[in-house]
Amino acid sequence: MIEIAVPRVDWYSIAPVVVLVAAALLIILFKAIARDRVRTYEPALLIGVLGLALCAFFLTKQWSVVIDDGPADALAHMIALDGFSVFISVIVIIAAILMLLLSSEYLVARGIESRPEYVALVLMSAAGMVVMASANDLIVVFVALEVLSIPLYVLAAYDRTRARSLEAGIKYFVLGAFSSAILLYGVALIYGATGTTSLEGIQTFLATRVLIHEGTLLAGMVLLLVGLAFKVAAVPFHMWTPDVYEGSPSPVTAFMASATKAAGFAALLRILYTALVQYSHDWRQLLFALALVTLLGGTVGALWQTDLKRLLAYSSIAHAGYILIGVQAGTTQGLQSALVYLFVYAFMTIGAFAIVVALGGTDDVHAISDLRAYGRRRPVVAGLLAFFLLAQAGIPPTAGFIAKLGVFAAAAEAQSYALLIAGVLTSVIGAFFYLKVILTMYAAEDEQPVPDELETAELETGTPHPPVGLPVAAVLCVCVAITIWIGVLPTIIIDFARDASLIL
Amino acid sequence: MIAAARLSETYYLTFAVILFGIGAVGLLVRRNVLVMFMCVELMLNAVNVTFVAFARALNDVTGQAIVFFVLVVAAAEVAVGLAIIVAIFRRRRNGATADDIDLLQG
Amino acid sequence: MPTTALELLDLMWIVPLLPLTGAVVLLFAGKRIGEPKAGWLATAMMALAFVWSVVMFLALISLPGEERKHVSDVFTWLSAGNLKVELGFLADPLSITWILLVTGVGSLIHLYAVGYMKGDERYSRFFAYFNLFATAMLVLVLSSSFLLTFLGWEGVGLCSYLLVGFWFERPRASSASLKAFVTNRVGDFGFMIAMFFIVGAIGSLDYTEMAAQAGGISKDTATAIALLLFVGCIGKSAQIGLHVWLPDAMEGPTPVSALIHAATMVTAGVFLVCRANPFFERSDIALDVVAVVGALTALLAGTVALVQPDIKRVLAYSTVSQLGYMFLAVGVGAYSIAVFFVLAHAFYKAALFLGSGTVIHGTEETQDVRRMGGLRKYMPFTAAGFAIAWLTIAGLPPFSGFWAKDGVLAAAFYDESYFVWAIGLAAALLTGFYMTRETMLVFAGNERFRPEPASADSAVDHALVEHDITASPTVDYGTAVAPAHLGHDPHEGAPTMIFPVVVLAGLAMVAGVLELPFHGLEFLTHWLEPTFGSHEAAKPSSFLSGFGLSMLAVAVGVTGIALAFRLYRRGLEDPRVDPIDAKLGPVGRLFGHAWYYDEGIAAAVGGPLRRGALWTAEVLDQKIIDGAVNGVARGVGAAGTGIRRFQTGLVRQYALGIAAGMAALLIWAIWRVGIN
Amino acid sequence: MGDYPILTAIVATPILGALLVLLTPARRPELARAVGLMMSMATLGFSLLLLWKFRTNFGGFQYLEHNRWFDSLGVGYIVGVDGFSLFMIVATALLFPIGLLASARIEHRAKAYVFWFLMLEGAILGIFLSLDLIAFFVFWEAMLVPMYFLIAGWGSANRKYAATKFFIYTAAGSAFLLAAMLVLAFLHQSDTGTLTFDYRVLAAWTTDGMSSSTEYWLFFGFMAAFAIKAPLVPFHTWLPDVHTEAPTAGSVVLAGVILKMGAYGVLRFGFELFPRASEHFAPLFLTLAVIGIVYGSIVAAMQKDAKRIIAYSSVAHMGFILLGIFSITIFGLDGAVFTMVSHPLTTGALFLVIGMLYERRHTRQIDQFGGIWKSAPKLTALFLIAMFAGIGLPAFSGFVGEFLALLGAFAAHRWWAIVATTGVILGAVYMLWMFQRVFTGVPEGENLEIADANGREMLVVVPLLALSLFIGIYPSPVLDRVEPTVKCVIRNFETRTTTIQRPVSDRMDLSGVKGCR
Amino acid sequence: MLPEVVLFYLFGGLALAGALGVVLMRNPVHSALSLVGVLISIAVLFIIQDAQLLAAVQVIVYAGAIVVLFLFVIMLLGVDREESLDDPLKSQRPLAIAVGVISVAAFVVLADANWTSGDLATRGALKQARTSNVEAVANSLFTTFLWPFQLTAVLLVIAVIGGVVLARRSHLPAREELRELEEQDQLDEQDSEAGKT
Repeated sequence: MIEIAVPRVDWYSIAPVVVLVAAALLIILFKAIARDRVRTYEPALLIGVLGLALCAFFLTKQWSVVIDDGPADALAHMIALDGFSVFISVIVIIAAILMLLLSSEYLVARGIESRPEYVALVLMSAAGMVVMASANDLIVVFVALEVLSIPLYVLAAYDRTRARSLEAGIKYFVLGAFSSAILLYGVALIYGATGTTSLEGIQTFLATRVLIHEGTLLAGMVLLLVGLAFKVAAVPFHMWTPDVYEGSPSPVTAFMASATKAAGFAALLRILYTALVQYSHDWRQLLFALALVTLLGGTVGALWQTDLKRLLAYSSIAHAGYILIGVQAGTTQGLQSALVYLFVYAFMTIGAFAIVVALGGTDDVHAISDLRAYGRRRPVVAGLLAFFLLAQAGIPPTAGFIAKLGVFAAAAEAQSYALLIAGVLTSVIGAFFYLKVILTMYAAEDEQPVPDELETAELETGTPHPPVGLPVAAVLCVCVAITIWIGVLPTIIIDFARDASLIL
Repeated sequence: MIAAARLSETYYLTFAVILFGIGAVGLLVRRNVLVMFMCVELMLNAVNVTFVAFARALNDVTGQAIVFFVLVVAAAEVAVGLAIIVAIFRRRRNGATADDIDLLQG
Repeated sequence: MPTTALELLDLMWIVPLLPLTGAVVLLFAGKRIGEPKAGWLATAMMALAFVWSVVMFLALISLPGEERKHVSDVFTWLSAGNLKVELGFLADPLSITWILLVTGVGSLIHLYAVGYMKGDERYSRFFAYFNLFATAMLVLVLSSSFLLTFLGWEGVGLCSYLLVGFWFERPRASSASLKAFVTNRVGDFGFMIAMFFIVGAIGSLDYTEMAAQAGGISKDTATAIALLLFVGCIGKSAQIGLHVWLPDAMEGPTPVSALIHAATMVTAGVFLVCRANPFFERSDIALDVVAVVGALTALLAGTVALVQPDIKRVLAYSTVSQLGYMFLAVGVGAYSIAVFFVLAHAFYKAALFLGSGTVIHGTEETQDVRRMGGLRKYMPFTAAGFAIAWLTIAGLPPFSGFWAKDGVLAAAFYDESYFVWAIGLAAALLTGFYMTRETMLVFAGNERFRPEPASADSAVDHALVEHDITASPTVDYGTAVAPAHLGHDPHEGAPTMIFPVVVLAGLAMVAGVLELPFHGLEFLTHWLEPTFGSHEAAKPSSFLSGFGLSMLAVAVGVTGIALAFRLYRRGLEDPRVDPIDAKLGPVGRLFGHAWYYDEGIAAAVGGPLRRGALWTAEVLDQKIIDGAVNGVARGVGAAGTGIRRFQTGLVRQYALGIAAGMAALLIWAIWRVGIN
Repeated sequence: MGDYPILTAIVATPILGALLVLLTPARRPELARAVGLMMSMATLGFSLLLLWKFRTNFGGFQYLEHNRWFDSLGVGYIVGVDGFSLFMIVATALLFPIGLLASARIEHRAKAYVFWFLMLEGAILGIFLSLDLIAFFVFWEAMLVPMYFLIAGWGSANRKYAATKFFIYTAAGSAFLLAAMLVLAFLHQSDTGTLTFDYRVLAAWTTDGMSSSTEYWLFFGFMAAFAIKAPLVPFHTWLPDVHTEAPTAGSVVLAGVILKMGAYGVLRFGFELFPRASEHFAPLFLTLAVIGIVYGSIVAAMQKDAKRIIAYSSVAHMGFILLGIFSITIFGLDGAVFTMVSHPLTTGALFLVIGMLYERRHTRQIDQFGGIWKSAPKLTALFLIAMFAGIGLPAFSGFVGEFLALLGAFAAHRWWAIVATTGVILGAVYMLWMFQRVFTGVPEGENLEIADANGREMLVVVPLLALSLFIGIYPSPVLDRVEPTVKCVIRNFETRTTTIQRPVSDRMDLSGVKGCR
Repeated sequence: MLPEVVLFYLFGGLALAGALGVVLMRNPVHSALSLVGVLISIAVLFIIQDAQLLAAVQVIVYAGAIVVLFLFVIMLLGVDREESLDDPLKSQRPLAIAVGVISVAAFVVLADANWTSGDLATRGALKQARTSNVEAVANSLFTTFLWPFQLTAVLLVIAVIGGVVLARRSHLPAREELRELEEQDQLDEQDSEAGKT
């Protein structure tokens, strides 16, 4: 007889994932059994948010366990349970909740079908990200990558009546599959080079041996980097980003920009800082180059964008560059700063996309020129957009500044002076395109007056623009509050990240 | 019968590299989305060969186990990918190639 | 009662405060005070200041000779590092002499202006400026340190600016005021650097410290200080090189010309050299330079004055020339003679200016001497005053001008500075000539101010001077003679205008008694001894040689007068033809154009300098420097466009990007393996 | 000294005011204006209180407040005031109520205007008070935003370009500043083990802790920001563009205090942190300062727009300030700081008058004007006085500063000072020439109709000119408070650099100065 | 049984030829059929390397399910039109081939015939004395790889949901934008037809 010694299942460690998947399945089941007349979307949303909340609850439990007992692994070393995983998971969960809030009216307004499944897919993807955050084995990394990506392919293409959405889906899918094949090949090569896929195993192996033939390992490392760099949208693996961000439904884009980036960086950080820590000298060189071109590419590419979402996409590329500065440092400060950055960026970008949602518009096309004179026409929306853009530009006293300060500090500490200079300079260039949007809203009134009919129509109807719904308003409030709060009193988040940087 | 001398894994691995390369290049040059998917499958298969070869060389189960996961992933990917294509084709009978999907650019 | 005297001297600050009060009151409430009262108020303030100055004089003179130097500090003005500058006043014979001059002559000219400015729309403001000027001038001379002197120095410059440009509607006036101020600033440049040197050398700007320490500094430093101070004097006293502003400054109202540009402000340079004499005394070079510059100025300005057609410009160049004499005097070490010259000059030149003002007033703003003639008939008092002043300036004994000029020339001669002496003598000839020419043309000869019905008057209007800093300066020579326009007879000025002229002329006549070159009669020299120390001008070796020299000077002056008299006794037959033009030919043109100095500067400033500045502003600044800034931005922007071109929207290409990135990283890996 | 956190009150009051303004109803702009004026007046009150209670004969920081901010990065909230910052605070607090009064005619989105204006005030005050590098940088960078909105929202025709240029150009400078700050702090950390951005701690360490070449690099990192902000030629081209487009009050503040931030930065950080580098590169910056004086004047003379002339004149004046600073003498520093106090008054007044002309004629082209003196004598008088105060006429504040700055420069570097002194001539040229073209002559056309200054406008300008006159005649109140700090700086140079040769006339015993670090 | 080397070259060659076929066949149906060839050849290579279980799964899942799915979609959508030979993106092909060749060469150079350097049998030996290879692999799936194994279940659920959601027939009309595009396409078609005639 075959004896299968099933490993002890540590339920605490997998509870967040289980909750999310269960909630997703519950939604599917509910949809399947509910009669046609029954409203399914609102309950699905409710289940989804509750599931996420429950997941958050378990995460707090995990946090206290980790803080008290230190990091641990679980399920045959496949799961790493440490502050890092909880931190990233928190970002993911918050992003998912905010994203669902953003979606709530958006889907209805756009007439997007299969709304309960949408919620389920978001939950599944979030589950994948949580798994990613705690993945302690390259196989889990790969599978988690797929679990988080495949729902996103679907979500990107979710607005099936819109060609742009479908296009975003197919592009994301083709390139995603391509890159995950590359990543997988990297896993294979590293497996060949070290004989294991376990991150700890690799670390131990590399720490105890001196490899004479490093070729396979290095090639594997390169391919892993390519695959993950694709996910975090680093140049030159970024080209999907503008198209997909622009085409996808705005809440999905917000989710991709915040949570997916966090998950991608989670994997990157964990692999580099544990498994390949012996090779930090090498990957720091690679990341140096990647960070440099990412900063430049993202910033420069954004300069002449005419669509707001596309602009935010390029800015998200640039932000990946900043985070890469932190990663590149290869120090605790670097890790910590990257975490803070991810956290802060999630709120800044979701806030910005919340504005995109609030702007309305029929076809999800958001030409910047349409924002003309919004400073007067929709002062609150314009003001908030300006706020988020300035935060992304890293202007104090917003959280964006604290985030950038962290990664720059990491670069300074690690003596990556060239990156430091590149970072500060690109943030200046970056300010240009953020300011361009703001100028359009605030300073363009005289040159081309807003057509009178439009103006009078706005005035007559009283509610010239679709009113901003309560959920979106709530999201905006949260994002503004957090962005200012961290900007003024960053201690809490920095301490949180410091505890989280005790990686397994 | 010639003695079944065990072939060095280098052969298989080199083969896999070439297969991977063909798949990758195919994805780059073909315009039919379905064929592009097939090229991804070629790449995944190359990876599978790699894993199996390493598994034999290392006498380790991991390599073979991973192939299972790859197979599942491949299946899932194909299902979703094809669904997207179907959705697109529902809308657009003509212009079947990847080059026609270029609303988003710049 | 020395204590009382000192206590009184502590109240020196009242002297400048009086006109300052007038200025402030008039500035804020001038309109309400109204036309004649404003003038009277200002005049009264000046008169009071004069009275107080006399009190100061008496207080000072009551002290024994060696103690006639009193500093009274009001408060610390500037205290930085080692440097401490008090806002303090120094009473010594030099400053008291000067305040007597300023307040005395100033009062008279104020009085004159009460009539002269009648009906001007900015009547009260004129007097406000006038009083302000007096304040600044008094501060200048009373100050106890270079820095405070500089304050007054700049203050008089400011008032000069305001007063020259008083009729700012006239482009010529506003240009002239600009020119005056800027040119003066060039001089101030020297003054400031001199102060820096002084601080470096003696660590203080106080005159007291200077007196104590100047002897101990190196000769080179002393030379530098002295020469740089002299640069300031060149600017303020319109010496050659920076003299260009003074003739143009005649665009201001005539009382201004009399007070500022003849009697007081322009002599501030002489005052400064006197005040800073310890530095000058340390440096022979500096003194030589001063003497030579003074002499050359005297000569060259005299040549220019020969042919000017404008009544005030003749006087202006004459002033420049006379100032040259004063510097000649200090340059040969004859400080008290210089002071004496300043006093005498103040009297007669003020009289001349005020007289000319009355003439202008009486002929409805005619300033072209070619359009005057025979005016003595219509304005006898003015003519008399003017004539006395004329004879004084020409150096006829026993008028003060004679004693002053003779003193200067004698000092130069016995200082063995024969070169400057000769130049001075030549200038005396010129002085005699041009002053006679002017007097004759204005007051004697035929009447040329009435319209000639027959000739179609070449009604050449005065071309407007461009509103342009680089516009050609106001050179009048060669301009068409002004059209005659006076339908009625010219009239004599009001009593308030006659009175000062007559008084000043009288003073000019008798001022010689202040300093007679006879032993025991050199009152001024004795009086000023505490300031200039035992230093004395070289003395004639014998009475005979001194007398001979004097006679020579008188002879030269008389020759000039005679020449001019012959030429202009009858006035001009044709107003368009000035006989001296024919006599001098091209040299006359050279003189008339003031040696083309003004025009040369204008051409340089308007031409290459302006083009250079324009190039700097428009090409260097905007195209090159700002262009580089914007070029960087544009370069980044172009990169942005380039990146967008890569983003074709085609998946395959994006995949190629990924693959290429992968290949690049793999190549790095090969390099990495290769180096190990 | 006093347990009352007056410095925090100074920073917080305008920010609080800005938030209060947000709460006022948009339909009642006069309410927003009243709140704004009140809060800025309150700030002025606090700053005057500070001025009153400020201890003279003490070179160090007073009213220090030291609070933790985020320790993990070694960042604290440290504020303190010394002779350098004191008058910058007062000048800032003075200019803002005046600016608000001068903006009374702004109807367009007045509430937002007041909001941004107060935010700007808060940020600027923060800059002058912060003693923590990061806190300083936070304010330094945060200052850009309100200024940006003020230009972009209420500027003239080309405001988009100007606002963007202002933001990007100056931010580019501060980018290097941030980088250098971080590197400095982490070098300190690797040397001593503590991570801190407290500039006093770092200043005590730098000379011993790092090689001179490192110090040079970091110094240039700091100077990049300060040179652009100051601005030194050739980094000045943003200034005229911004001045031309900014609203009047914006220009007043910009020329008045924002430019001073650059000079202040050099004094506070450049000198204290990097004495060796400052001393070593002083000739370079002296040269740039002299170029600034001469070049700024020449270019100013050729401008056709009145505001651009004043803008370039600011370049020249900042040249004097930097000349004084880099002379590294007591005189020079005294003069530089004094000019920093005086320049806001005079240039502020000039910009206000130009703004009034612009409100009346809607142009600033010089050739559009002429003969204003006749139609608006009071306005002209204001300009005239401001102009002479600005070109350094003795008895006005400008002279004292310029004189001392030049004196210091002369003591240390004779030829630089001599060339710089030509600025005195050139200053007269461009200002008087402009005055001639704008105000003299016979008014024609619209210039005939120009209304004279009204009571409010007099109220706005006269205090500035009166103050300029006051401290011009009686500068001791300023110099007495500035000089102890100056002496501390000089002593710092003497103790920490081996090469410095103090000029004789400037040499004095500095051991008695109290409060020096 | 033939020696390994022969089998390797035979099926390896077949697989490569098939792969080239996938890439080069102009008709997607032909490509799909070539893919089947590749998959089966690889299954054989698996068998050679003692991965019998995988070989079976390969044939069943890949050849049996995935390729069939491909063919099904091709038939369903009728997209079996042949691709034109020239690439509108002129530089794409040369660059792609260059990148491909460089990458492949890079791998080979990097490995330098020393691909494997890891420890042996870190997670259980493949060849054990008593148990079969199948057993070992299966055992590891339920023990060591339990977590990823469970996750694949989630993955499959996702695939099902995604597939259903996307491929489901929509009740909504296409939006303007799509119609425009379609019209555009039709116009293009007409143009090209006109060009042909």
